Amino acid sequence: MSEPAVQMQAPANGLHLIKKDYEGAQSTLCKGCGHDAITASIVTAAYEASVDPKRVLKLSGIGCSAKTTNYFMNQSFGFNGIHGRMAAMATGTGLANHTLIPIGVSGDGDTASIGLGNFAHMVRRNLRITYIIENNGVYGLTKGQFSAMADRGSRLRKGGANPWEAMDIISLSLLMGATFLARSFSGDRKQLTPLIEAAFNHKGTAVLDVLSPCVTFNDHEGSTKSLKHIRANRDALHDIDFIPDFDQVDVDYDEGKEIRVRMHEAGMITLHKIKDHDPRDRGRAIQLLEEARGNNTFLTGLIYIDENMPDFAEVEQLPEIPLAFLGEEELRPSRQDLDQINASLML
Amino acid sequence: MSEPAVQMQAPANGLHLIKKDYEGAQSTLCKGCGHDAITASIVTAAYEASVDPKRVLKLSGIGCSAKTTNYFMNQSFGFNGIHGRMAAMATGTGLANHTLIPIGVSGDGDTASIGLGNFAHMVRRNLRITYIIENNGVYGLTKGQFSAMADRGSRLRKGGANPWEAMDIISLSLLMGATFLARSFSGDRKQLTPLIEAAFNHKGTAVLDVLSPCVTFNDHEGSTKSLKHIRANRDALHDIDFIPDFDQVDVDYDEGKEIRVRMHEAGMITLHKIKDHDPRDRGRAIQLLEEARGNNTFLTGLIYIDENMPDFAEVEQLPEIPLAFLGEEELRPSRQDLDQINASLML
Amino acid sequence: MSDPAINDINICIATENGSGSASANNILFKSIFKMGIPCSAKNLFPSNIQGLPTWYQVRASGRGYLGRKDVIDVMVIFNETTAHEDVDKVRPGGLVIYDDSKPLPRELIRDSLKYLGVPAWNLVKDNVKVTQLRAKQRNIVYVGAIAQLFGIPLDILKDVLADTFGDKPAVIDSNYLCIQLGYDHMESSGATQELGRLVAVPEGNKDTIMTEGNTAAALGAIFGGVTVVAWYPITPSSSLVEEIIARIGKFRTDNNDKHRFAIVQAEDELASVSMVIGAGFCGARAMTSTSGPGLSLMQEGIGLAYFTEVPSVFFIVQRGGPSTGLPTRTQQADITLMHQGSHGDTRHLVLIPHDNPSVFELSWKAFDYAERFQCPVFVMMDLDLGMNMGISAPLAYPDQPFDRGKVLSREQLEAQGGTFKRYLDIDGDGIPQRTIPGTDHPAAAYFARGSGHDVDASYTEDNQVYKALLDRLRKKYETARDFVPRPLIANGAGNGDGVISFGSSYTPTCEALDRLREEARPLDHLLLRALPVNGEVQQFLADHERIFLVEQNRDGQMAQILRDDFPRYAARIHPVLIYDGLPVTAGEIVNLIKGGN
Amino acid sequence: MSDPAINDINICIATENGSGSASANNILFKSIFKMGIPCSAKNLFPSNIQGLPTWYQVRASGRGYLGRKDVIDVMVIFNETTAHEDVDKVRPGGLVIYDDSKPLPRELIRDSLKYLGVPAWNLVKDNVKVTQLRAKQRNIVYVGAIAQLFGIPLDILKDVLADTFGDKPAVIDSNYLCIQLGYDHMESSGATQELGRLVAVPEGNKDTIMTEGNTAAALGAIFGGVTVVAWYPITPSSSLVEEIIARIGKFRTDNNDKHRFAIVQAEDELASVSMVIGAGFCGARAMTSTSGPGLSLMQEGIGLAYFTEVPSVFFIVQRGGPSTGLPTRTQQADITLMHQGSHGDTRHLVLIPHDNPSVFELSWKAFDYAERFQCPVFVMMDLDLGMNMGISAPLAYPDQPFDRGKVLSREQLEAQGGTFKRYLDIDGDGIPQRTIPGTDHPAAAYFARGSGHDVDASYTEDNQVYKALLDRLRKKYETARDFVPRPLIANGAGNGDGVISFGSSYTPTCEALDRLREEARPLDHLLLRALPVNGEVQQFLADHERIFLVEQNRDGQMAQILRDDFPRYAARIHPVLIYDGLPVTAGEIVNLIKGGN
Ligand SMILES: Cc1ncc(C[n+]2csc(CCOP(=O)(O)OP(=O)(O)O)c2C)c(N)n1
Ligand SMILES: Cc1ncc(C[n+]2csc(CCOP(=O)(O)OP(=O)(O)O)c2C)c(N)n1
Ligand code: SF4
Ligand code: SF4
Ligand SMILES: [Mg+2]
Ligand SMILES: [Mg+2]
Repeated sequence: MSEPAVQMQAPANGLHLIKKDYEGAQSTLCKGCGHDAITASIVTAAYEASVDPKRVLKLSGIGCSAKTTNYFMNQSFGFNGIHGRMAAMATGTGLANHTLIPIGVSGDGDTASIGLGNFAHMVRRNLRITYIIENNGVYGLTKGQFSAMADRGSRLRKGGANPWEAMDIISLSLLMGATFLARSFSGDRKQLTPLIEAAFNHKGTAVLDVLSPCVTFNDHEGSTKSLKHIRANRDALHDIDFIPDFDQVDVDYDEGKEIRVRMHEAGMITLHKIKDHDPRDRGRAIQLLEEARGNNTFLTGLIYIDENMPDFAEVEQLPEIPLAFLGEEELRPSRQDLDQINASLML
Repeated sequence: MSEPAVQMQAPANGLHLIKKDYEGAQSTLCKGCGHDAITASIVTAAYEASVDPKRVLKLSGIGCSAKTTNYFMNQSFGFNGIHGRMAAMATGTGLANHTLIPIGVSGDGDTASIGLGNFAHMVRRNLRITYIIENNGVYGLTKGQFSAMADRGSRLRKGGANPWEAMDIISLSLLMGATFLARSFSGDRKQLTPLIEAAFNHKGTAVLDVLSPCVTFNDHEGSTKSLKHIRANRDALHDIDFIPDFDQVDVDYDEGKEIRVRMHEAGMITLHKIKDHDPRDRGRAIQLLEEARGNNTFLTGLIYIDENMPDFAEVEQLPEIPLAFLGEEELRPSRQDLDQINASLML
Repeated sequence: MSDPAINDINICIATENGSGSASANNILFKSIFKMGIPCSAKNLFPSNIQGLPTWYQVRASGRGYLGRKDVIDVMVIFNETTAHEDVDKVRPGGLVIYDDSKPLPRELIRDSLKYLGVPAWNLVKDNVKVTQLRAKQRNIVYVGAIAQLFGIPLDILKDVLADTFGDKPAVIDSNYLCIQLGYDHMESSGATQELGRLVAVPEGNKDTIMTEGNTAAALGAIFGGVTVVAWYPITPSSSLVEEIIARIGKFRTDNNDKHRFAIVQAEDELASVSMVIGAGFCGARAMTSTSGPGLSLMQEGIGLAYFTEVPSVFFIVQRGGPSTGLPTRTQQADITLMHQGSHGDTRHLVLIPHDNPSVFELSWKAFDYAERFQCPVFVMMDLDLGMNMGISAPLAYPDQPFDRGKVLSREQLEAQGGTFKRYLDIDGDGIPQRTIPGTDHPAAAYFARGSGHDVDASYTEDNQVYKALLDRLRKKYETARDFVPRPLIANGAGNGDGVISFGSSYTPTCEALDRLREEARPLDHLLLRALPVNGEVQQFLADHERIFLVEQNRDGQMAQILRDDFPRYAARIHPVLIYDGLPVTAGEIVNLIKGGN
Repeated sequence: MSDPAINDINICIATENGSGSASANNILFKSIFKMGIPCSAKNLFPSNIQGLPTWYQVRASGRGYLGRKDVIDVMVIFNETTAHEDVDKVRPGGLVIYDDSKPLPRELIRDSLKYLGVPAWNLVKDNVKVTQLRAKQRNIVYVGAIAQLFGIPLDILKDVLADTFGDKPAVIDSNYLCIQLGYDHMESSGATQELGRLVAVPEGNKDTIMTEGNTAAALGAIFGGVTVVAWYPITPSSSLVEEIIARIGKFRTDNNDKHRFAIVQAEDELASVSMVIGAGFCGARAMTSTSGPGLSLMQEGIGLAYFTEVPSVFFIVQRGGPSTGLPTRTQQADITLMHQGSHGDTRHLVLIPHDNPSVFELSWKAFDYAERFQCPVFVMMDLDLGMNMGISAPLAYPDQPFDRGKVLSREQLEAQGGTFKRYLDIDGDGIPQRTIPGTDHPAAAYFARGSGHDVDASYTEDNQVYKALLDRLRKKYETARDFVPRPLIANGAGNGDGVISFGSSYTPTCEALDRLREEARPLDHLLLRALPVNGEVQQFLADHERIFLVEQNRDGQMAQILRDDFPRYAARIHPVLIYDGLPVTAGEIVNLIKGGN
């Protein structure tokens, strides 16, 4: 549009939507909850990447984290299902309509405890989804028990230390064949937002393990998922930019300092190296994760990406028109077909 | 015993039991099923390691593989439960009585499909158990559908190729913190038997992924779990011996050629190197598994071991006498205790 | 037609599974079918792949009785392990056919039975060159023997072989050879029997199809427009989806090799129900298929589908419970778990077919009901119905177009002024309007949740809104009473006693009632075809002093539902319970009704 | 005692959760308790952690009525968001207490109500130094105001503070300061009310304890000898296990720091039920605790425990269903799923406590029943019973030693000649003998399985053996009828109508019946304490023309069970259904009984 924007009006994105159009209901989470910061990043990412809210499908299980989907993109369909089954439910939605943009938000308990099996199998199938784990190391909604992603030795506000090693959902997803793996921190919107934008544009499963402090039950001294501890133990791979529009991308870049990955749907992600790691290198990703495990640090950034693997819809050979929109003509065989079948069942 | 054994009598082990004492019911599996070969190795291992059948607890889920537990050690208790939940059930048995020797036998479907979540969490807890996966890449009992451990591109007898990458249960278990990881082949009793003997003597979760061809549904050309294919693509780390009795261990050994690991309960495992790998080296184990994945080979042998990690019973601070055998005196608080409680609930 | 010596015989073949007997049994069955004689087959197979006892009962019944017959007239004892009990199952005066390549063990001989040997093993040894084929081919020899004894023409057998192995002439030849060996042996040995003969019925079985319920259900789903199938294998439901897999591609593959369907083998039943819900929410016609253990695992998901009102279809092929129970035996013991499945107050629609045409019909209709009522719909089957061969009229082409229910398109949303409240009972029938993700209208979106919600789908903990929601859901169920398939009242409402049957009990119940009528005890008969039941059932209860309710479970699960629905008539309902896992026989029903006299 | 102006008041405090109101509410409640007045508290909290509306109702009742009261006499509106609806809930003539630091919005004023302001916010601002504490302390001010208005002595409040914060004198002081601020403000403002007064009852509440049902259950489990607890957190059952965790160590820790118990937070409910089964099979007293969604997930496991006969205890604290429903509201809508849970024919034992002493009693007994009958045993609770403070007589020490049932030791095995058949009905009561893994006897071992099995526990598909097994399991259930807790018949069997109540409905039902009696409508009352029910229930049904069955669910789940059990009396049963998620009030019951008149 060439007419000058009216002063005072909020800036619109490629779809002529303003940021407010990406907001949702008022959050009912605790003040300061990391999950709300993630919500803000999702809103910004969707706005900046010009995601069409009418094509978005918000999915979640149960938990404080699961409520997140209610707090962004009011204009989008949402389904807040049952504990641990969002991954499987998403798989069904992806079959019915693979042209939607599913955004799944889960908790560490929802994904790594009760939902582990279904999550792992969703990843194996490379279902197209942006799957965000709001990782606070505890079950927030049921008042602070350890989840499977609590770190060994981490302490509960009241009560003992966790004897079990934290499950590393990124390593696990890598093993399951995930094609987009990132770790970030709710408080680091600069890093998180472009990662979410990229995930929206990834054709396959994008797993984002986002550390998200539970200020009510797991933000105390002795917790390894406290704001303070996370800040102190983050280890970023790179600074990240997402450029939604290719035309804006300037052509020459410094290979030594930058890595660019063109996303399947649209846009490009630019990684300004801090550590030397090409996220397309699976072996090195494994090594870095293993190192971080040894050092008890949180490796953040885009850890792994594979833009070539066919996604679930492709493997299932789904047609252009979503299955959900096919009608009787496309689906019910003819009377002659049934006659033939009947004949074949006679002797 | 110093008296000479009577001629013709079967040789007895340390518990004065003969091999027959370790046998079970007549198998009803298909003739030639890999699972029956594994049964034979279990019988030999238990006999050779002088395992007391009265202390053995046989556990399984559902599948052809699950039936295996019925085919060895008739004198032992057994529980053939439901599909995919053996790991969790075993966890309960380990709490009630941690002095038993649990032998779990599962299938690739039972463990990696429906049972994945519970299996992974059992491994995390380092429950003491010998957990054998009879891995044939299919659901035998329901007539040959792919399991999550079928290899990508493997073909069904009738029907298409598997589009998903096989789940590597050993890598997954390693990630979950498993402390004894081995892969073997039903047809290689020389390798499998000592591994099982060692597993019996391991204080923690011992996962054995045993390739076990399904001769009825997955032994054809095009299957990567056929007898022929497995034989051709095995890649052994070492030759293995298990020595149940320390006194028999000769003291000097060649470090360059052998690795010895003393098992927690009894005995010692000796690895005669083929590849250069110390199974106590986690990093190298990861690397070797990743290589095998790249080469589509089956890495066999003792892949990883950690004899120092406390097992579940230890973490739970269980007393010497199993919980199951505690009586009213040990368990019911006194009348005075209740009086005190009542008083504390008054004002 | 009712000459007892003609076309009234029940032959049981005792063999081992995985031994090639299935193919021989099938040929025998098809041949009798091809003679035009009404017939049925009951396959009693083990939960195992190879080497365990299997029984196959072929019943020929000129009168058209197709339930399992109470008595066995002829027993083929080709399995040494069970031969002892097998001979004991034969009715006095019956016939035992055995392989006399070895002498018959003395202890198998009963005075009341007649024995005829056929040296099947020797015959194949001498005549079949390929050694590996011999064990398999031995089975086919008895088919020849029976054919000769009971009068199945050789050319019919030949036709059936051609039909079965059309593209493999070598197989046809070798099978036919073995049939002839058995046939000729019987003929030359001069053996006879007095049990009766099979006599071809001209035009018999014309326009009659022969199939299994799981196949009929698979076809029903395809014609019902299913697009998403999420499943996890389990006996006896696996073959239902496997038939869909085998058949759907033909109708739904585009030129560019795209599929107008998706079938996913899920990792477990928790996943399959969740996938169905996700797909149903997004507007696809979605289904799963399972048996008892899977149904148990799906309970939480079923509650979610109920409370969020997502169309979803569940084919439940029941087997012997509880727990793993008897996976290869039949039962109707998951009724409560279907009808009232999941925690909290729920009531679900259950469609209950009783033969292959009704399986087909109720299967395609299930998708219409699911969308019309926006809820889980169960198609209640069982192993007997699902996995045994049955003969019937052809499947009837759907007589109604797809009913998508109250789905609002963009245009309809626009037409109603762009307002939409997902959970508002707009028509007073308890059924709200629905939109589908991807609908390009700003008012289309809503946020579904399994927690308490108001008419806008927003979260609420308000006690009155919550109660109103529960009441509306109940109203929807009440609305369904008059929409689900009505019962079939086989006999008019007299003043004597009545019988209610459903599902696979229907066929043997009909036979039982014929027998009782012959004994001057006429009973009225109502076939229940769905839950919830409607006024016609109530009327039937009102019209009869005593109602025998035939169920294949121990606890009278259907009786519990009916007694609660109609407390006034609760005491009139007398459950007739048969639950040993075998297909019901008319004799069992007769005895229990008489016992309850 | 029955002077309406004395000790008969219902105060509702409307605040936000996570705002510190819980502590203030608690102090108010305890103070009334300490005055010796019978009282109860109902906490209506949201399914959320912080910032949403919460209501706390304290009822003082000289007559000892401890159910939720129908009308609210006093409302403290400390939550602006809900103030509007809150004032509407107050009965005509009632009192509204508000924070008049800001002027009261006009639209909150009703002619029928009296308003008293207390400038709580200003008071704490001026007097509490630590800024972060102010929001919290504001709540405590209303306690002081109420104390002054209704006559709670300051020294009692002081005692309660000391009791509550014993080890933190600073907290006591700051709280007391705020109480005094409220108290003094009311006093100096000369405010009065005519609703009535609280008057201390000498020796009142003597020997009375104050606790929550989940705590009583936790204690019951500990005294019942539980050793293995496998659980997965879920509201409203979490606090049950958390109380075990908090309390068990004291009694069960050895000198060398070993635990004579194990509590595992499982990864999901599929795991927790499986762990319980594994532990129960191995001889431990094992339990889990969950609510609706978890119960749904446990269905398959429950069937396994039933069919393999493994002792296992399930504490089910019910909440609003279906699906996620209302996690913080109360209901009794999982009855069918407990009683007939899992696929196949099952019938389970359900124990139904109705107050804290019976929760304690039935909780320890549950372990005895589980071992005696070798089966899953459900302790049916609900949020109202489990999470609300209740007062009662003290918990009574178990009057019976552990009943391990028919467990055979090595010696007993030897004594019976070394023979043992796991599933043989040796005593004709349907209950077989059992051995425990690790028993050092060659005959001890058996192989349990969820599939069909014979008396030796060996696999079988034999139809008769299978039927016999199902019949024996049913016999066991029939045996249990006369062993489970008998009903409590509160009033003798007259000839009028009767009422049956159970669980948390009992208390309000008693009050309702008192009221109806005062209206010259006496009704007999039976308290159901377990399923299966026995002859006494049948007799009660026989003795009354019409029986009102009070249930907290929509579909009359208990009615369905009783109607099926006693079809003769089915039509006599009139379900009185209250299911809006709030604790039942006497008035609701009265109205429904009158409506059904
Ligand atoms: C089947 C089932 N079991 C248990 C629960 C109770 N529950 C609700 S949320 C939750 C855990 C949530 O933890 P997490 O996923 O980490 O989310 P958070 O609240 O920490 O964001 C649990 C156990 C449930 N709703 N459903
Ligand atoms: C809940 C449930 N779902 C499905 C089944 C059916 N079922 C029995 S065994 C089996 C798969 C077994 O495969 P695997 O574990 O690989 O064992 P195998 O037979 O190959 O040895 C399935 C799906 C079941 N018994 N229970
Ligand atoms: S409890 Fe924790 S996770 Fe839940 S809303 Fe509060 S801070 Fe967030
Ligand atoms: S079907 Fe396969 S796995 Fe099962 S018994 Fe036969 S060969 Fe073994
Ligand atoms: Mg969490
Ligand atoms: Mg397998």
